[in-house]
Amino acid sequence: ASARDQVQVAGSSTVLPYASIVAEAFGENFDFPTPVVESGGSSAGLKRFCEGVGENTIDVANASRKIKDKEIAACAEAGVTDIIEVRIGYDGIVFASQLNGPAFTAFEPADIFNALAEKVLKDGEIVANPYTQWADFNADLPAADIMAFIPGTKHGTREVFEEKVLLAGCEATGAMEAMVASGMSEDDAEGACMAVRTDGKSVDIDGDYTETLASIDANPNGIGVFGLAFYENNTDKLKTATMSGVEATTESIASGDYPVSRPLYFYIKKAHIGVIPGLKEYAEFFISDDMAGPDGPLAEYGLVSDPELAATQAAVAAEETMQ
Amino acid sequence: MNDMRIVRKDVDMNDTKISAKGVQVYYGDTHAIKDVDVEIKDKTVTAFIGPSGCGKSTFLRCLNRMNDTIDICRVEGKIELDGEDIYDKRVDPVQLRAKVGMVFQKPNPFPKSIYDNIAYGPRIHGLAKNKADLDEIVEKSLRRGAIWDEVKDRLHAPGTGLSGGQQQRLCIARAVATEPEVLLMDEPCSALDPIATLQVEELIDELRENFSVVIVTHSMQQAARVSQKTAFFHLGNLVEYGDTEQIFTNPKDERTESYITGRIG
Amino acid sequence: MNDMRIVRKDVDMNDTKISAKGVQVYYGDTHAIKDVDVEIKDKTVTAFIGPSGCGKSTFLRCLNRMNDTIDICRVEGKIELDGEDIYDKRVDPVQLRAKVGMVFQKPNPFPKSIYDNIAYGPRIHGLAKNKADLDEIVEKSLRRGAIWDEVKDRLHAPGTGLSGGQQQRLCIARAVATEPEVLLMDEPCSALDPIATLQVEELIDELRENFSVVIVTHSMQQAARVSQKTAFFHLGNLVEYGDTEQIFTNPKDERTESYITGRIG
Amino acid sequence: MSDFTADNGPTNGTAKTSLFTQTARTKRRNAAETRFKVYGIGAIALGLFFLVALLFSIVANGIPAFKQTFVTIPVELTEAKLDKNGNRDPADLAKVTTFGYKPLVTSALIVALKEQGIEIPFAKEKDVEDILSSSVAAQVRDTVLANPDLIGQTVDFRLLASSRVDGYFKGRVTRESLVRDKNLDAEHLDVADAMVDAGLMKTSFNPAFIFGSDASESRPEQAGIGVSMIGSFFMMIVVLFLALPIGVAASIYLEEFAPQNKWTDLIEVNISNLAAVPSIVFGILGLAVFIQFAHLPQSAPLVGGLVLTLMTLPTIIISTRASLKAVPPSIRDAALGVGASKMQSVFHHVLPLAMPGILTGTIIGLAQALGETAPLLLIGMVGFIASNMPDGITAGFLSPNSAMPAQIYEWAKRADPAYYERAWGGIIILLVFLMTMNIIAVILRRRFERRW
Amino acid sequence: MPVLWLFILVLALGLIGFVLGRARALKDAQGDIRLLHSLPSYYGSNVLLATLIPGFAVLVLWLIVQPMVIHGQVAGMIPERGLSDYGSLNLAMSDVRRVAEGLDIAVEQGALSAEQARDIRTEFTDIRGRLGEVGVALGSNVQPYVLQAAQKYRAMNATGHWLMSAAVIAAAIAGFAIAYMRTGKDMRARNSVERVILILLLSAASIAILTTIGIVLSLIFNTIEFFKLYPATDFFFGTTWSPSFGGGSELGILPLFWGTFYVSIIALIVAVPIGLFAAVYLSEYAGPKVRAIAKPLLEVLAGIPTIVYGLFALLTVGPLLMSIFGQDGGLGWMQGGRSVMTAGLVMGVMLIPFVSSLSDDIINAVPQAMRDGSLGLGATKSETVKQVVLPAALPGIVGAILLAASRAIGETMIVVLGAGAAAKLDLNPFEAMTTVTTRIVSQLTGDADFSSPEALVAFALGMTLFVITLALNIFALYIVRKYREQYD
Ligand SMILES: Nc1ncnc2c1ncn2[C@@H]1O[C@H](COP(=O)(O)OP(=O)(O)OP(=O)(O)O)[C@@H](O)[C@H]1O
Ligand SMILES: Nc1ncnc2c1ncn2[C@@H]1O[C@H](COP(=O)(O)OP(=O)(O)OP(=O)(O)O)[C@@H](O)[C@H]1O
Ligand SMILES: [Mg+2]
Ligand SMILES: [Mg+2]
Ligand SMILES: O=P([O-])([O-])[O-]
Repeated sequence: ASARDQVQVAGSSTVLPYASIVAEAFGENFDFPTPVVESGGSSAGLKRFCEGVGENTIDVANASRKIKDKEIAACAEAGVTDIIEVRIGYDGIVFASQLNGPAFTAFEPADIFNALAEKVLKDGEIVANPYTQWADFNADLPAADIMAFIPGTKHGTREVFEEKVLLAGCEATGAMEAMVASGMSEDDAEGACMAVRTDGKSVDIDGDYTETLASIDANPNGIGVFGLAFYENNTDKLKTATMSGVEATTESIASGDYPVSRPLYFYIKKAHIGVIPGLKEYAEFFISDDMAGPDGPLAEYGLVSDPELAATQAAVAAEETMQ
Repeated sequence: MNDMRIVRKDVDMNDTKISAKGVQVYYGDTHAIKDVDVEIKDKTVTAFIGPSGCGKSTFLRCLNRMNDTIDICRVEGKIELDGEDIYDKRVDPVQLRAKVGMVFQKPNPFPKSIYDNIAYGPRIHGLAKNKADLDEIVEKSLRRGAIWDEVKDRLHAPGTGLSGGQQQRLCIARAVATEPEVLLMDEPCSALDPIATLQVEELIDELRENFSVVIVTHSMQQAARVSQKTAFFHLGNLVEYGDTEQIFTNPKDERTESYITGRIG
Repeated sequence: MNDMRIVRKDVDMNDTKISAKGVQVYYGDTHAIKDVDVEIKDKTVTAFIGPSGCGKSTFLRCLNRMNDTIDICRVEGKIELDGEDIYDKRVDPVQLRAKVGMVFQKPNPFPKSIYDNIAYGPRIHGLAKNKADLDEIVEKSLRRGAIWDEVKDRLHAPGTGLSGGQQQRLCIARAVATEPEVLLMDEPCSALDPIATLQVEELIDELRENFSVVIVTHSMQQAARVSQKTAFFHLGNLVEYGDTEQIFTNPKDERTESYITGRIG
Repeated sequence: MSDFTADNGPTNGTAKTSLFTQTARTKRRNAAETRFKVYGIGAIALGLFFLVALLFSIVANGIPAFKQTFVTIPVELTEAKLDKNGNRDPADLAKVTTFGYKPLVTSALIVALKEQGIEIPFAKEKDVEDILSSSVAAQVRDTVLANPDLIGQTVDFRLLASSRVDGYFKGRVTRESLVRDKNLDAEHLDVADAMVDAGLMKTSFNPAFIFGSDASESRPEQAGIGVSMIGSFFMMIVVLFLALPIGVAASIYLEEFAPQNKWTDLIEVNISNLAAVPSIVFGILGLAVFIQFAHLPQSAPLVGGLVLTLMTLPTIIISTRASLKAVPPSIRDAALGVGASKMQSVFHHVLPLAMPGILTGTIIGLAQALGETAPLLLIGMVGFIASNMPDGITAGFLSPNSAMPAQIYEWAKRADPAYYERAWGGIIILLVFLMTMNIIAVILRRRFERRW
Repeated sequence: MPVLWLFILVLALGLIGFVLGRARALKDAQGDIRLLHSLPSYYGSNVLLATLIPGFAVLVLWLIVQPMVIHGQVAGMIPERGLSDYGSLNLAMSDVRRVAEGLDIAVEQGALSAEQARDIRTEFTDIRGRLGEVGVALGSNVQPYVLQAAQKYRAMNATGHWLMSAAVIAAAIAGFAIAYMRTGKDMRARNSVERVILILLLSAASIAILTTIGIVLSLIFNTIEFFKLYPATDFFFGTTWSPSFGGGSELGILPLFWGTFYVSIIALIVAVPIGLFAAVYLSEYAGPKVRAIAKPLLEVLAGIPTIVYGLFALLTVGPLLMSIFGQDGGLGWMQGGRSVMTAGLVMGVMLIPFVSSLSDDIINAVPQAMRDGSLGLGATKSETVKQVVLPAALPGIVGAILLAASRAIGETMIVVLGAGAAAKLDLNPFEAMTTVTTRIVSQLTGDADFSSPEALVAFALGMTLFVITLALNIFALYIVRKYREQYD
């Protein structure tokens, strides 16, 4: 087998757009070949990342979540010990609907919880979700049928959605309290809070945001959960609602005001640095101000720039590994 | 051996059953049947004789429009059954073939059980009221086909697992089971031993009482034994057509004579 | 009509070509051939006769192991060709079949041109040095099969577009083209007119000078005309085997007699 | 069909009926016949209707992808910016990145607009750069690096317009739809209109879509399917040259030579079962066997081809076996009877007769392989992969590449609606590719078709 | 490229063997082909094969073994320090290979002479720079021991190549000679050639088996892993499928199986009648022109990427069904555009050519005599088709349908886009459901921790599906055996 000379990246499809923009510019400006950026999901990417070291394994794994301890252990077992973690920024999650559809302009986590949870608190009792229209529980919302397209359980976005919206809504409506009061354990109550109704009002989307978009296109009352970057490319069709009164923008997310966002990462095998040509250069280029800075092409595309980018740059330059 | 006997029974040579006028058949460019006129009488056995490749099968297949299935085959002229043009647009070849049954030169049993082979025709024509009826038809037909004894214990074995002669008799029985008005038989006894041949000939004789039978045969003896009318084909032409007795004893055309006496083939 | 003549030439009844001992054939549970012993002489024509379904074809197919191709068929006993057991493990059935050629009961031309049908055998056996050679073999074989005149203008037309009798002769020509030492012919004249039959019989007679021929026939006359030895099968048994003359004039077994005189079928 | 019709009993043989008048039963049977035939025509019409509907929507959606809007302007390649040392040393030249070239092009655009007297309606003149694709800097840089002598001159460049501007000329983007779009403003469109009038901007056929390579998310206008087409091509070569012979050989063995026993049954069942294995599982297998065990390179068309071969084999084997089975035994007998070996009878007679079915299996199998994405996901052929044409045949098989369906799949997922149009355009090309492949097989198949 | 040359050389040797073998056989028979056991070309092929097989066998073996040997030898030159520098021997060796390759390219391009390449030292030359000039990028500066190892690597490689060439040629010539000497008029050349072909056929058939073994092996370990984490009874008999990130997922396979079954059945209900009727019409009724056009056109349906079908289901068929069966149509059976029905219908369209084209070929292969027999009895065409032709073609048709069913079971994209992602046990075909295959894909490509049951379940699903379809296929085989009708 002849030696591989391009950087091989795999993992999250959420990070893929950013990685591809970087890879393209990297290929244009460096003498190294353009890196190969595969998609296939954070989990699949990390799995291949942890397969071992050597040319027939990948160098970088993109992930839309932090690597898990069990995965680090699995990595170590296969000899992948020195891992450099790089946080590239944040991904905002917005609640969008048809531009000309009902006036969904402002949501609270409680609204989403009432609309989509399996069990809600109504008249002081925990009941199976009885609402069919948004106005049923919040007169400020349009009297439109509830129809939501939320990420399926394969997506990391779902986890964020459950924790930062449903759970928050559950607590805000007092449902959580009521559940605990009714004798549920804290954990069970949390689980129940995050359970989504299954009567067809909430549809899991296992594909990508394009699929969510198509679903909303076909359904005027639909609310979709999108990544910010996706929304920004489709402002001609979609409008977003504020969450807890904050509009989703790169600024509000970067500042932490907007509640629903998640960090994006990539992971590097330190062992491959110095062996795979261009690996370190690629990593440094990715988080350089030119690319990942607030005015760089990544931010322009929709990445919420990391306020602590400088620290990350220093860490990569020093090849600091996770402990 | 008693081949030379010429069976002769009283026949009332009734009306014309099938009349063909100016029939021409082409396979692509090959002119296989050349301007043939013939009248086939009802309640009569007509034999087609002639050297191999002279067009007997081709002409026979015209009579129930089996040639329709050969793409390159083109039929011209007029063929009437009971005075009705069978090539008329309004004629349904299916109904025609139900009336004019056929036994093919190469035995072609269906890849089904022996029973189903026979029951096939009666079923599609609705000849049996119930299972018992059908069983009866099957048995009767197999008996008429002189094969009952050999297959009665294996009615549900595949028809393709029979010997050559058995297949041939199966096909005869199959054709008889649908009770056609005219039965076209293309060398029905070619693979049969003398006894079986005799039985089939008896069947033909029996059929003649109600129906019209056309038989292609290479055996002059057989033609002489079973037929009342004989047509001699040669190179696509109908050379001579007449009473069997006359053809065999006093042929008008010298080609006929040569053939019968074994000089042309 | 000269059917009754029994051709008799001087034959030197040489060595045994094929000897079969205690042959049993089963189709699944059906016992089709029961303990048959027979010796087929070289340079001799042997006729197998017997009523339809008695096992003639089955036994014939044993002689060149064509029965190998039927899954449910099981052969027991010993068959030797020139003293070598043909069912021996070391025997290559291909080589055997090249030596022991076969004409099947149902004509089965390849779906190829007439020329290719004939040329196939010579090609795979390397009998022709070049194209001209091959052309010659094809012509000679077709002539021997008595079909040359009919097909010489359409050698490249498909063999499946021939009449029944033409197909049969094509298959004979095809078998002859490979020049086998033994030729097994299963009712080779069943679809042939008397003249063509005569020509094929002449061919058989000619072949006998160098080779051994086994022919299955339903025509007692034919058996009498062409063969020197006759075997009579009945219900899977070899009832009688002997010189043709003796079998036809003075059969030992009464079943033979009944068959020949047309009493059992 | 019921076996018996008791209602009107026997109709034949009793009363004479005219051929012209149909008996009740014949009428019924003929009605059934007509129905049957109509079902057949209906089935085909339905199939073709679906095909036409699909093709129509594909073509309607995809045609715009073949055109692209270009801007032609002179760009001054200022030495002070591009070669500070003035020594034309390639190493020094390469130090100026695309970020350095960008302002150069932007100012060239501003100059060109001013020359034509087109007003720039922005507070910051620089904002007009959004009219151009972000690929332009790289384009100019590549030209300069390839030919350093151009530095100091003013050169005409044909540059890509940005996807939104392009979309405006294709009707995808309107002034209203730009109101909330932060990528482009309605004023840009005014400038674009003026540029068209001035002859600076033109929408024309874009061969780069057919022959070019993928581009990143932010540059749909630059993306082409050419490189992944090459990837698919090399994969199909592998599939064709492995799956067809192996499939046919395996079928011949199983159908003609294998002893009929439990083992053969097991193999037979096994193969049918392989056809039901989800394609992504073949990807798992391919990753384990070809990349992790055999150390073949990742993302390589060779590996993709091998995986697709395994996936296609059952289809070819099943169809080949079915057509081998359908060849009448008398043909085999005839060949064996003249002393052909079993092998000869199969290769000379049975195989040619089974050819139509084999080719059908190949057509369907290859079509499936050509359109498959899932297994490629696991062996690294989906994502942002090929940015260069492979140089040479070995590289074609071994260097990282994607495949058409994977490319289309990726495009369809991307956020910018301009990619949606390209996805459909890609499907058109995929289908053209497929039909070219099919036509050859169909012509071959027709030569073998004959009823006997 | 020496390997290519070697390959060509062996091939050439084989071809010479063919000519000579053929000639020798002919000569032995004094030019009379008839004296030969087999056709002359078989003797030629025999020598050809006898040359190629040992030649290529040695070549392949050598190519596999040589890198291992060299790797072992060169690896010994990497000092302890190297392991800590690189983290693993594996990576150090990658660098060695890359440097060696760089030196090769440099020599090839004339940037270095062969001696220089052999002798240069890191102490005196900037290797990284020099190699960079010829276009070989290195990740870091070259360590002296790496350079030495690379030089050793090159040297061994060169020797290895020589030895290999010698061995391959020797093997080829030996095979050649033996086969050539054996060639004589009585040699059973055809038999030996055919034996080789038979072995080739057999090995082709065993690839299918190997694939199966490979699939089982690549699924089984993770499946076992899964069952260690998740109780098998819950998996097989659970009626809820709801994976969640925080753990506590319910992973019952039943709703998925129900979905798979339901979608496939609907797809087959669409595809089988349409496909069969189309096949019958094409082969029995249509003229040659119609057939020549319609058949390939229908086959295009099989080649349209499934994502297009998925979008078609989502954007066209779903809303269409909604307008009939949804609230708007007044029936109210349908909640959303995604449903078993949507996916099933669209998948059915995709499967039409699987049934139509394969069946058409098989029906066409039924001999005309069968049809004649039936038509001659006064059967209509349709009766002939239904009662004679189709039964005779049954095994092939069942094969085609099985293939379509397999495709339906394995299809992902259409289900993802058309049927939704809801795992439900419901009888209403207008409900969204999901299938095993789509769950395999989504659990495999999802965000769950890859060693969690949520991700590992993909393998268990794959394995279970494998076993169940196996059972179905055994059943199908049994049915075909039972009803097969052999013609002729
Ligand atoms: N493939 C088969 N499967 C089962 N039984 C068979 C098969 N072939 C022949 N038989 C049976 O074996 C017996 C002998 O058949 P065989 O074909 O040898 O008869 P035959 O003497 O050639 O008759 P014919 O003169 O009618 O051709 C018959 O009863 C026949 O039904
Ligand atoms: N399907 C066909 N295509 C082309 N030519 C054919 C076809 N069928 C028959 N022929 C030719 O037409 C002529 C008449 O054939 P036909 O089958 O009618 O002869 P036949 O009298 O039945 O002969 P046989 O006694 O040999 O069966 C022959 O020359 C034959 O070759
Ligand atoms: Mg005929
Ligand atoms: Mg027989
Ligand atoms: O592809 P994801 O892992 O980001 O969902």
